[in-house]
Amino acid sequence: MTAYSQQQPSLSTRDLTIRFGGHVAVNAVTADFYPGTLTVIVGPNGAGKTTYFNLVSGQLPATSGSVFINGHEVTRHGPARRTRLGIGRAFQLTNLFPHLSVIENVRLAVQARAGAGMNMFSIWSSHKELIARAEHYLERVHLMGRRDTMVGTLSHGDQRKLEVAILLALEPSIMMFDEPTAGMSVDEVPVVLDLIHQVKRDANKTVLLVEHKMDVVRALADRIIVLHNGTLVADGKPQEVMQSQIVQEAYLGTPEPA
Amino acid sequence: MLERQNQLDPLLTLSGVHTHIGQYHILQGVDLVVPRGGLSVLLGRNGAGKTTTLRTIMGLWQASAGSITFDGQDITRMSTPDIARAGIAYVPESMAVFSELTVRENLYLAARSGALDNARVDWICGFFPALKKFWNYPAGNLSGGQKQMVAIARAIVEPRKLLLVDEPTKGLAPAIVQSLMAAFRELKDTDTTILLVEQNFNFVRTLGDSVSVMDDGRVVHAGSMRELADDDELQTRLLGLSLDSHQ
Amino acid sequence: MSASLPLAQQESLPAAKRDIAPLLLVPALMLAMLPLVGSFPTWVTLSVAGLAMGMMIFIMASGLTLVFGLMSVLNFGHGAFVSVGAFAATMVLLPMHGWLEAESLAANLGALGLALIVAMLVTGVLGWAFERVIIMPVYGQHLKQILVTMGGMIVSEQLINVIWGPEQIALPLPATLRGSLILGDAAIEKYRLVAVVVGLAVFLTIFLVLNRTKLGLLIRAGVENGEMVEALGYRIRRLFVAVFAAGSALAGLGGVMWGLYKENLTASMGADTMVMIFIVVIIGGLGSIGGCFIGALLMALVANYAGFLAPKVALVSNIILMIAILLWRPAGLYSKSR
Amino acid sequence: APDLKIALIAGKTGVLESYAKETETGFMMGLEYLTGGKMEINGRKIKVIVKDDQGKPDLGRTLLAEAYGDDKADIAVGTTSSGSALAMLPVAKEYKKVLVVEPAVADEITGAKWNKYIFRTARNSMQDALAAASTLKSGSIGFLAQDYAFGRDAIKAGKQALAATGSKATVVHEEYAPATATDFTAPSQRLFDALKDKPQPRVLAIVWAGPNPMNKIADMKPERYGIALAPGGNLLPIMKTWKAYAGTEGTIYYYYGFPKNKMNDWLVSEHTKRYKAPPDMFTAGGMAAASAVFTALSKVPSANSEQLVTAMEGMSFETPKGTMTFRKEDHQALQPMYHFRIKKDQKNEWDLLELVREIPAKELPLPVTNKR
Amino acid sequence: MLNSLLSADLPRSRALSLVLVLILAALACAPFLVTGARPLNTAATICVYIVLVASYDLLLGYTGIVSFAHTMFYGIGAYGVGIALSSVDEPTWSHVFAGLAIALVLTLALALVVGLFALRVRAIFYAMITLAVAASFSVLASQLSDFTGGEDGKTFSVPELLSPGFTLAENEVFGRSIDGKLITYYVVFFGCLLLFLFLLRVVNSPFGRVLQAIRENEFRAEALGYRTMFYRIWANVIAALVAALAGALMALWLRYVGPKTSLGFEIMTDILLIVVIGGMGTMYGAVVGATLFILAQNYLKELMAHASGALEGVPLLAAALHPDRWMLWLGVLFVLSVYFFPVGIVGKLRLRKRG
Ligand SMILES: Nc1ncnc2c1ncn2[C@@H]1O[C@H](COP(=O)(O)OP(=O)(O)OP(=O)(O)O)[C@@H](O)[C@H]1O
Ligand SMILES: Nc1ncnc2c1ncn2[C@@H]1O[C@H](COP(=O)(O)OP(=O)(O)OP(=O)(O)O)[C@@H](O)[C@H]1O
Ligand SMILES: [Mg+2]
Ligand SMILES: [Mg+2]
Repeated sequence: MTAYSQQQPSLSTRDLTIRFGGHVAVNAVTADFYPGTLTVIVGPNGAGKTTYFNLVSGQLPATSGSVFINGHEVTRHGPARRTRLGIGRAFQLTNLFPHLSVIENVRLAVQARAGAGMNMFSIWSSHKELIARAEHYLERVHLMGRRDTMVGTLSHGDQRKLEVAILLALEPSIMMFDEPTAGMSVDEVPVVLDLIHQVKRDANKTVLLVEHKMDVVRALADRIIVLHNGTLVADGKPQEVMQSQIVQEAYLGTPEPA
Repeated sequence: MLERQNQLDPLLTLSGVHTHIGQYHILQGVDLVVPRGGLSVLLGRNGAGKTTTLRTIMGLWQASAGSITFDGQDITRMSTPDIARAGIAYVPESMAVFSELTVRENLYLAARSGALDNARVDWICGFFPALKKFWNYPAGNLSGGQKQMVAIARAIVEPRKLLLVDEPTKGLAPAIVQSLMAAFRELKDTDTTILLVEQNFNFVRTLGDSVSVMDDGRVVHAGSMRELADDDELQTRLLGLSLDSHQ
Repeated sequence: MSASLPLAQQESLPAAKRDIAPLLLVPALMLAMLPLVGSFPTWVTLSVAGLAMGMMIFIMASGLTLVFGLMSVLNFGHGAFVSVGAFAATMVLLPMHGWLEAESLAANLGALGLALIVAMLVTGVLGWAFERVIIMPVYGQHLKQILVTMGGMIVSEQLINVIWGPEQIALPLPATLRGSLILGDAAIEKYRLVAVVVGLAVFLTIFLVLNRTKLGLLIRAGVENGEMVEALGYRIRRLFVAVFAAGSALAGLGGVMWGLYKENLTASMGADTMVMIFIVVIIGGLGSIGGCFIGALLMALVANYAGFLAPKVALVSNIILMIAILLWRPAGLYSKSR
Repeated sequence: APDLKIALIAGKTGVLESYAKETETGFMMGLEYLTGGKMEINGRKIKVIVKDDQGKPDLGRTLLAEAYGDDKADIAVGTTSSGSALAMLPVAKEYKKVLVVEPAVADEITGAKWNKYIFRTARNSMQDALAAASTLKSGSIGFLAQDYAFGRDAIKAGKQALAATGSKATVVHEEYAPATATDFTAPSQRLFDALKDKPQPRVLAIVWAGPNPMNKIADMKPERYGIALAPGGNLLPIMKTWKAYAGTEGTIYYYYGFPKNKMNDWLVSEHTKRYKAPPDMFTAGGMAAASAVFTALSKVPSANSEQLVTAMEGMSFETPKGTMTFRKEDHQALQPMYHFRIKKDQKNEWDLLELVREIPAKELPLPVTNKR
Repeated sequence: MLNSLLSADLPRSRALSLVLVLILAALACAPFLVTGARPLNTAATICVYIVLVASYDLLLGYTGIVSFAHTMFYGIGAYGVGIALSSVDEPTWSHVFAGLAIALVLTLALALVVGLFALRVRAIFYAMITLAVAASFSVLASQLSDFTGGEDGKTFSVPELLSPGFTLAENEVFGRSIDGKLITYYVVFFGCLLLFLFLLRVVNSPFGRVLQAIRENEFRAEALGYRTMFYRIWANVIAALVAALAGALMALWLRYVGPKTSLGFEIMTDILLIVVIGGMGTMYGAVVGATLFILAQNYLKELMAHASGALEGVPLLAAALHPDRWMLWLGVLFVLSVYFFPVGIVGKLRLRKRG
């Protein structure tokens, strides 16, 4: 599993740990992630995958350990600062601006990327190029038809797609997807997988993905990390890891039906 | 096939149900029959109206036309608590766990009789061991999959005639999906009828007895699961499934 | 790849520990003040008076903890119920003038008890109507609640003026409850002892009902997601109305106690106490009846000690207390949402 | 001839509602009595325009401007809150019309903020203080007042009054409690501590606007330390709760049973008949203001402002408290005050006080504080 | 032109446009339309309240911050001008600006401090903390009575140009002499117009959209890379500064400052009510709401006097409609307006157009 280590890691964590009272949700996780690689994180429910994401993107403060982005320590930085350093994040439980329209949701991400937030003397709708970019991302997730719908009234699956569009619009160099296809209908899943494929092809992007659907994992993963009770218990090529006893027992249960 | 099911004494029948949300016309004449005993599956693309159908059954949205009959009783205009008391349990799409309450309290509330049946709780925890571990933990702090377990456990903590379940497998690890499958099988054996909304066709293909497919606020296909599972062409047409999309 | 795995770890996590620090706050404060006050009888007088005043504040605040703390309804009209309770009591107490003037504790308490019951009935019914008409459309919308209940308060106060007239109404204390007991050199007002008894009774009742029954859980669950509670088969609407009516009845009870303490009723007497009551509920922690209780005692004690040691500080003692507590525990003494 | 227009401004809604009601009643009954029910002066009909300033200074100002400017009122009377009254003073000067201040008590109205169109029938704080001081001849005094400008001014006035009346009493303590205070244990304790070892007689004088905390302090048994309470008089409903403290003495501006004259007799009997209760302080005040206006307009039928001012300076007029006189220097009505004691045997629910002594106006050496 | 003046936030409803134009025209010509002290006073109050409420809407409707300290800043502006002018007998413009400058600096400092310390806590706690801060500030204003005039407040005179005695031209214009009162009115009117247009621009700028995003989902806004604390503090500061300016204009107009007029909790509830009646998060709601509310507050009594006069014979109704019970009806209106205008008047008008 040293295939990647020639490069400089774009994201690394050292002994990253968080405790909630007596419960250790993420336990001394040390890992490096490299550009041009898609890493899938798997593990049973409650293994600490989402919490690990939260520690990396700054939503939760680590109890101990550290996080580095492109070699810079960011452990003490808040989520906003980390985002501006290149981390982007789609959430497991949908997390949008429910009373704004679909296009406005994406535009906020485009605008954050463009750094135009503090401008208070120009008119929002006069920034045509930002809107064009937002529309571009909506098209990519097949949501243009819903451009002006209030987000709160979208169906669950559409909200998941918007979640992906917002992440793309942020154009981060490190992308983290938390179960992007959960609740998405069978015919829409390929659309999102395609998108992730495209992103992956870009050699500068580091992609982290949490996913429970084994077919998706097999289709996308360059590398798999297994978390169990907060501890990193396996890390390696998809084939090796999937065959390991721990994954078979604790995660997959009995061998998958064909 | 359909005829035979109907003769089998339907537990829940929706006929010509229309639902409006604000100014939007979402359900446009849904006809749906859930036979007594067994597991019915409701499939459909995103935004087809599956969730809206379940919410309309529960009385969380008011049907603007049509009628809903449950166990011989017209529940179209009944209030949500009364519908629940008639014997329907609901696992919503958003899970809706009470985040300030502990896991125990969440289940305790769902036990309308006023006390938790320990044997049944142990049975449930057999499928979802995490619940035992986090028994006295505020449910809001659980992981996504664990919340889903709480939501399901809450619906089965006491026996009910009908279970409405909205996408239970999303976010569940494969091992737990297996447990869930086992749980549904055992529930079926105890005379509980289940209406399941699901995207994960692999999960329902072996489990389901009958199946309905929705599109654009209508039921566009109803039949037995075997029929659909065996017919690749029908799958492609109804669900947009093709073999290579779930290699 | 690691070999051995900590697989089975399924024993249940321990429940959260009981948090006793706030409980110690009251005795700690009292002890700390003894050397500062200097004279022991003065300290006794101040402390006992403070505790009793705290009980009275608690009675008024208890209804608000129910509706604000548990149901998350910001009822600015709570003060109006306090006033209405006091005025309703006059319907009993003024005609039963003779009973109050009699030098018999039994007669006095009898009249008082009757007044309390009537006041609670009136305010309970009013609360029920208030909920139906005013609160129902605005559950979950704090801002509108503030406005709509403020409107409700204005209407209620004006109606008091319409029904009982704009003049102040005198409500003298019952004969046997006037004056003080003198213990050594410390004076303890008799009426305050009544307040202590009533306050404790209210506290215990609410505490038991919320902790020994499903009610507390249901309310909290219902506030977070009323639809889901209904889908579980509970008639949450009815429950909310009942809780609201109970909260209003408690305000009415508080109103009678407060009115007798002030001995003069004005329509705005309840509204005048609102800020104080809100502060008590906040420092107690939303939804915690115990926190509210401790908060009320603290507030009255601090006001008394400050009034004695540094009267200028007494002007803002409530605010200082609130800020100090929130700095220590940003969500109040006890908060359910850990 | 056109109607005579009188504007009456009062804080009819809001916290001072009950005071304003009394003023209005007294004022209307006064005009009724004085005109023999005809509501005419020298053949000209009187029209009273009542306005509600809600106790808000900015509104008071606008309403007075409206009264003088738009309604063309000949003379105005008002208002309940001192803040509002103070804000109204410059308007009278701007429009060059007479304003009779009733019942606001702030000294500055006839002091620093005064102008020549301002007359006041109400007593001012200093008169209250002087009356209280005249009953305190020696011994030790502790003051209790509200901790804001009004309270502090009142105590300043109290100390001046003691000096002015030649009292030998010493002020041993001034206690200021928050205006919103509900618990008086701490201030009482401080006062007791300050007074208990000082020379007899020991008096705890309470100066409090609004419901008086007398009961709360009396309940703590100040007599243990030989301390007597001296409350200022208050509204009847408040004094009703004082009956348990019979024997306590204080001074008051008006109590319906004290003055003996025809006007008061009529007021008491008519008021009791109409409202089932005797008249209160501000009812008498309203009637006094009506009498001042009536007397002045009778003397100056044209209602010309300059002539009115000249006529009113030094003018005497009958009121329920007997004759009052507008002093030339600052236009303050000089009037008697009353030294009372709480009755032990009360014949009915309104029989509360007995008269110790009427303090005639000439025993109240009221200083002139305006710059003329 | 109009588009950029209104920052592309057009009324989007014909009825609303009509109402707005009417209000603007009426306020612009008020001195020539009405005579008398009270109507003009009402017009000036409406102008100031529009700005005051709009600035509060920036906080509440756009950023989702519930603050009870807004009147504090309004009061600081008013007191700044008031104290500066009352300290001298013959005040000049430099006194006005000096007072204003001090008030703005104080506002800025206080808004920053309150924001920095308190904006971290939960919304409802922030509301309570600001309530406490505002209450302490009132206590302070009352304690410093030598400086602030205590409960009674301060009456003062204004620079020559604005004082009622001053006349600009010999001749009357449209039957009205150009006196100080009229000039003051137009100072207030144009001041308020400018401030309102400024606020409209702020909420429709990219900055304004971020504020809305924070209101909707602060957590996610942070995750998008926006430093939400920073934005919230800025919004707080802008709203406070505008409120202080509104207070200063009001002081110039009234030539009086006092706790009831500029600091009272009643003003806070008025603001809240207007925001909700008008329509939260719409800016134009402030215009419609303030106009209606101030008119009702000033003329409801008169209206009721007529009604109760007309109903003389009917005993109960006449009593309920007695002018002194106007608060009762205001309370009823309070409740009804929240009931019937859940999205505010502006929201309702816009919906009707669509539906
Ligand atoms: N509150 C609402 N207001 C307006 N429209 C709504 C609302 N809720 C849902 N809809 C619309 O109703 C349609 C059906 O939604 P529904 O949630 O029932 O779909 P679904 O079949 O459950 O989809 P999914 O698989 O994505 O959950 C969608 O087009 C959605 O946008
Ligand atoms: N804020 C919190 N407070 C306390 N415990 C928490 C908190 N957040 C997460 N946990 C606990 O940490 C553990 C890991 O949760 P996490 O959400 O990371 O799991 P996950 O691997 O993402 O699971 P899933 O696949 O179900 O989403 C869980 O047991 C959860 O209860
Ligand atoms: Mg997760
Ligand atoms: Mg759905």
